[in-house]
Amino acid sequence: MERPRLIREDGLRHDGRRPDELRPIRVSIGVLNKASGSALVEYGRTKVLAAVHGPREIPQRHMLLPDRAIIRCRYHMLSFSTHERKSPAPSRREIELSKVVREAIEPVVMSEVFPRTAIDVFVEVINADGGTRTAAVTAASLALADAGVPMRDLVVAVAVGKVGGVLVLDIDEVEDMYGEADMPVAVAPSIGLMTLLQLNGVLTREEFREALKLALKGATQIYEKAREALRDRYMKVKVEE
Amino acid sequence: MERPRLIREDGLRHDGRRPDELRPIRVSIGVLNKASGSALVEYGRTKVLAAVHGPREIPQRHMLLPDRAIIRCRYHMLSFSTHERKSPAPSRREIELSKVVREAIEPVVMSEVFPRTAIDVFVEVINADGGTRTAAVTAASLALADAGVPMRDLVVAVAVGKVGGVLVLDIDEVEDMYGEADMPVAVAPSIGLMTLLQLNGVLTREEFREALKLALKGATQIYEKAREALRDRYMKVKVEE
Amino acid sequence: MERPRLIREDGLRHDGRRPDELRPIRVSIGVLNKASGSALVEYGRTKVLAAVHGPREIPQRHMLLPDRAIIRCRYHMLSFSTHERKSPAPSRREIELSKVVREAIEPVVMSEVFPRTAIDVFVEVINADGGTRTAAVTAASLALADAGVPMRDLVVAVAVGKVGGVLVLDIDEVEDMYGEADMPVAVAPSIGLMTLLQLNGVLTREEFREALKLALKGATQIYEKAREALRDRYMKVKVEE
Amino acid sequence: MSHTPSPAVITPRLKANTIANMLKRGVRSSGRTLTDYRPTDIVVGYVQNADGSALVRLGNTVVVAGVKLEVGSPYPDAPSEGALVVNAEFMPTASPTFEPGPPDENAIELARVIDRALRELKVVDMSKLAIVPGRKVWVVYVDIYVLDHDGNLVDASSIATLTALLNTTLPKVEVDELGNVRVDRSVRVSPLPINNKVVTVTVARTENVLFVDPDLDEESVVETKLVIAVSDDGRIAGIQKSGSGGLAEAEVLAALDIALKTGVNLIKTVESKVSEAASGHSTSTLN
Amino acid sequence: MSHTPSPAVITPRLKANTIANMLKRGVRSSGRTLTDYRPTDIVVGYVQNADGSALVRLGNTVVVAGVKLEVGSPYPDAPSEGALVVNAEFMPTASPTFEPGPPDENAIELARVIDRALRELKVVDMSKLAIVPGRKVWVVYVDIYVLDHDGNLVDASSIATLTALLNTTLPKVEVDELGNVRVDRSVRVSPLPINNKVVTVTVARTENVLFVDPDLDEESVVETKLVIAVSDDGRIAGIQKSGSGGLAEAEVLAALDIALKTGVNLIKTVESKVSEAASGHSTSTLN
Amino acid sequence: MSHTPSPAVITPRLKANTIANMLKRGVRSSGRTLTDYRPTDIVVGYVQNADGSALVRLGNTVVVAGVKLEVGSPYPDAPSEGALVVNAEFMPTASPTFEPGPPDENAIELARVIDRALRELKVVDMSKLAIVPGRKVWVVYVDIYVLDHDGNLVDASSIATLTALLNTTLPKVEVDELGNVRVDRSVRVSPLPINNKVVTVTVARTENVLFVDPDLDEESVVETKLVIAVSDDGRIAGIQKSGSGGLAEAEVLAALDIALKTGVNLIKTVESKVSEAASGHSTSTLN
Repeated sequence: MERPRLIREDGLRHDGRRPDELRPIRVSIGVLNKASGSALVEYGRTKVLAAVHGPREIPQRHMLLPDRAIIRCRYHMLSFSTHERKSPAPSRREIELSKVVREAIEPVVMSEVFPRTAIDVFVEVINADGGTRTAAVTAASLALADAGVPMRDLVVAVAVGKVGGVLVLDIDEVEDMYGEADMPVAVAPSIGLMTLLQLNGVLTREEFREALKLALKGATQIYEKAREALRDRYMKVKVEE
Repeated sequence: MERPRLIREDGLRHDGRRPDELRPIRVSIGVLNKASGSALVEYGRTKVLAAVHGPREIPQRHMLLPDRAIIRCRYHMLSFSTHERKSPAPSRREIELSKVVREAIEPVVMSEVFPRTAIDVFVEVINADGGTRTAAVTAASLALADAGVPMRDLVVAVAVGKVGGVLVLDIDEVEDMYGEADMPVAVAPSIGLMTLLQLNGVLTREEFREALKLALKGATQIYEKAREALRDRYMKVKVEE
Repeated sequence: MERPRLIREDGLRHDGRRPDELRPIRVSIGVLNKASGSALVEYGRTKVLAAVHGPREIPQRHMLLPDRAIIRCRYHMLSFSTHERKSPAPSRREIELSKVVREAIEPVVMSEVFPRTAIDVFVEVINADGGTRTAAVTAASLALADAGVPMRDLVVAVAVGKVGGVLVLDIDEVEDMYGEADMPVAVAPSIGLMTLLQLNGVLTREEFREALKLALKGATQIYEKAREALRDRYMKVKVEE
Repeated sequence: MSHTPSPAVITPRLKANTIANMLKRGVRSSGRTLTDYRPTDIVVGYVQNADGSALVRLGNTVVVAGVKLEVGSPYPDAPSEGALVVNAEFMPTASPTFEPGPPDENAIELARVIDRALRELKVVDMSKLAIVPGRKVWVVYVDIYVLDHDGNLVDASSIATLTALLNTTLPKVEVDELGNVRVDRSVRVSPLPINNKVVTVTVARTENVLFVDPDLDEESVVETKLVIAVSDDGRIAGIQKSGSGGLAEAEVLAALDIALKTGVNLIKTVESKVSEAASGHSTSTLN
Repeated sequence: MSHTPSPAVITPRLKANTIANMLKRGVRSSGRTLTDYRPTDIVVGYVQNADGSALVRLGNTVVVAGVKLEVGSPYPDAPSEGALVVNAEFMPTASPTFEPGPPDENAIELARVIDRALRELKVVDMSKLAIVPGRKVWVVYVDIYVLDHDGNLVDASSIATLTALLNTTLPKVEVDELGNVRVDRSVRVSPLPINNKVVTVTVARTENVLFVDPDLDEESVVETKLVIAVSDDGRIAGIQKSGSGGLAEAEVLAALDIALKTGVNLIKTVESKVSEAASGHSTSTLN
Repeated sequence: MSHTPSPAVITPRLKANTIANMLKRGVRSSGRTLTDYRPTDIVVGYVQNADGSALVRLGNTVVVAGVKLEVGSPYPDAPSEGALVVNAEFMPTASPTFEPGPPDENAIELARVIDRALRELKVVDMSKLAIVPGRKVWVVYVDIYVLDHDGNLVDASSIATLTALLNTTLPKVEVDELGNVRVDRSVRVSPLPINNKVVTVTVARTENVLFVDPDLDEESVVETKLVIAVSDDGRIAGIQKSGSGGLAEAEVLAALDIALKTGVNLIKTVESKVSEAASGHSTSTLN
């Protein structure tokens, strides 16, 4: 694949978005039957499913903590979710991202409510077009809410990139592959906490400040979408009852 | 290897057998010293050893059941048992056949007699010339009997194939490789139960009926051999005592 | 690499040593902070680190023994310690040598003093130039002493080789690769026990006798070095206190 | 080692007894008759990055299957034919009892049963999948993921697999003078060549009652299942008895009759969904 | 699966509380200020069989890094470039809590953070590592072993890695007419080509206090760390937030400022150690 | 990690004490003297699909060894030589204490001891195993399976290995113009070229008593064993001390003398069994 022109002459991006424009975001909550909670989150063509089991007891008792629940998390890609088929063995990238996603949701879970239990979060990337870890954080957070796990705030995430010298919001796979930097950020907006922050690429201090600002702006929009979806789900349930 | 002529002009098979004829069947019981029970079963050049340990306690207590013994079973091929050397790592085929063999013997074991124990069945394919899973079922069943595990019936097994358009009994490797269908069947004749049934290949409903009839006929002959071997073993022991 | 001349015309070895001459031996004790005991042992360019944790309780309680401590031992090579990069997966050689090193130190440890505990010995080969297993035994023994584990004697080890028809002491990698035989020996000199003895190569009975004599002579010299290092360490500690 | 499974704690014993008693009277808790199949909802082409895919809902069971075509080497004994690899994984999203990790014996058995049915019936025309005969061929990877488990995973998987294969298109390839192959997935040249069609139909046995398409609660009282692969022309393309029980000869023949009738209908459903999708009418998703 | 770690039992709770209370008052048990980095001791070329190596002591943390150059095949999309592989292992010698076995998520994260910083900043000039362009290239294996763990393993590892790379020399190669490559490690033809330099600086957060380079006792009270990769020209070459907490925006910016200042100095220390060693003055060892 | 093994519960302590006391008086429960070897029963060519094989019974210990010849690539440093790979597995059939799974340290040690003896004594003439020199050679896989464990697995395995190698024949090969090799196992062209012969003899030590060929009960009181590889011309072709004890110098020399005498005789037994089999007189089987 040849390097595409990432910023067009009219200042828009290769897919017609403005630099500070999100892809279409779709959120569905409670999509699975046998999980305690679940959510399907789509950022453009990126499609990520999260399911939560628990809080529950587990056979591996030595892992449990006396004063709070532990969170276990797996980030996993379906083999056909990527351009080249992904081998089924867990990659080092998946192992790292399982930790990164866990540490992004852990700060908002009120784990002290359920000591000696485990809350298991399984993230399945169904289709990958950039931003899978950020969609994963948003989906995981919604699946936890759907499971009734008490939380201090919702966490939502989005990546900012530097492509063709321009800082852009919610980069897709082409922008990630051919751009200069990728900075995923997760935020719990109401409590003002960043719970995921990575930078792959090189930025000056000033560029970083700008990028952070752009990420927080995008996150706020996703936060509204997520809360709306939760509200819809909650009201539907009320009506159905 | 070129495709051999599977059905000769005289209607006999490539090795001179009639369509409904078994290979020479040899059965030896109690061939190992340290196992609770063991049997060596040969269908022609196919040679399979089965050993039973137990009923016994095992360290993996979480597997055990309060109302009956569990059966654990491994079907395994020695590396030099096949034409091409078999890699030592368990193949998907071996994993499937471990389950298939276990589920073929499980219906006749009176596992309720030994709750909270495990009965372990190890099948080693020493030489493979077709029909290893059926010889394995027969050997496992005899090893269980030799171990004194109470059983509702013996299970014996044999495969029927469709080769050159003809249904034939107890197919060997050449017939399996170049034939159109392979249907292994395990039977507990006295209680009238089929405990293994697989079909690899395509048959019409009528062909299937015929194949099943042929399998049951072959199984009856093997059943007689097996019972005779047990009787011999038992009487020898009596005499030796 | 071409086969070098292992015994020069003047009767000395390729690196200038006499047949019965050790390489420079360096011993440092207590080099690590978080281990119960540690030692770094160098035989020429061969550099081996050993660390001991314990005696301690371990989660794998089923391994423990009611009347004494168990010893667990891993011999491991850093990937860049060898000429060709060593793959990180444990090799069959490392698995064998973990056992061989454990069985070389086990006879001198007074394991009955600490029943129901484990004493863990980790050997890391940092640079390999022949004699890593013998340096490992010496290092492990010193790390145990540094950890305060009561011992019947120190064990030290050295290899004798047959190169160019001559028996030589403390062979290095070139001599091992191009020589005719390699015989590592571990000795607890004060109690007169050989605790490791391997021969790779072919020797007559008489050659073997000679080789053994040479090994015991070399071991005695290493034993003195080791005891001296322990004395230094001990006295330094006294002074520091 | 294969071992006797622990009874899943999902269905309480009291409920299981009720289900078993109802089945003996020919009644199912869902209101289905013994030979009623659950409604199947099929989304053709669910995964954009797959070369073919399908999401299938069989009742509350959800399976996604995807096909990836990779350039590979042929087997020495079939130098001009493509290759087929079928894998299945039971995702931990599907059930609180599923652990993450490599496929267990149940997932492996499921994949191998579907693999054999595809292979024996020559569903994919392998002879048309050579790129450089003797050197480079298409390898057809079928990956099956169970996302939600409400029973009868094999049938749902086989339906998803057939749909995904019918949805698969071959990307454009260029072969340079050195024999190197370059794949351009953005251009699609033709559908995957298909000879025949197959699905499995599972018939379960509880005591002396046979019934089709068990749901998860029903599976808690099932000791034996027959998984029967059925071809579009009504032949038997594979059988797998599964579970720790046995069957009498008459039961096997009765199960076959149920399966043949049901299977041919299921294939028709798949075909109509695929042609709907081809003409642009597929819309549903996982929600 | 990643899971909430158990609190390490290394540091008793009472001591941890003391440490936390002191930090809140801007004081550290070691006497360091919040922005003081521990002394770093660097042995350049510690391992003779490596193509480049370094032993680094950061306080009582000890890390050895080594570089091995192997002949390999290039990636199809970069046929004239070398390749880089970074691995890290936490050795059981380093802590009673480390188990032998394949790298856990912490070791993998550490290796990947360093790998990305090297890659994004193009530290090694990959374009100069082709041997037979399109066929054979140098693969640069960086292996990092933590031997003693007294906190801040990432920074110690990144310092050891940079030093080892700067210490690396390319062996002589001969290519015969068939394209076979023979490596002669006894002859060294040139240093590994280096474009830029990078180290990481870790800033830890306890309640509302930020401090640099936590030791092991301090790590027992740390919930969140920012690992910041800093280039020799003072840019940010990577960030990784780690730990089960979060940070406010202002904290992130403050941490950056600490890191940029510290990182540039650390790189200068490495450079001077490497040139000392090149002129033959390095002597220290592990004892 | 290697760890101190738990004492096998197979032999009750009382019985073990009796055995130890008898041994101290030079008496063995089987009636053997300290230097008596158990009878060995050898079936040459036990496995039809192997290229060479043997079933060996040493007392009640049963081992089957098989040789498979596969076409492979030579090592770069020995381009015209074949390769040898020796594996051993302790099958769960052999003892209630053996678990299925990859070989443990005991099986690996056993395989490596036999491998080294074969290699150091150049038992197989590797220089005659090139098919296309520099490109294709025979790889000789020796696989050893312990089927029944009544002590002294190494010696039984070494006897089975030597017999299987002497029973091995090379299949016909055809090399086409492209250098591809086709093997026709139905035609046998020559025996595997053998230079020398070797078996191991195990001498065990209990307190101050040395005795040969321990059975399983005797092994329960053995702390140290010397496994001594003996060549057909009476030289020592390898030694491995095994077990958690030690030996004095004089004991080692005494053990050697026992082994050299016994080993040469064992090799003669193998040779006569192999020539019997070649002339068609071998009949026994596993029953």
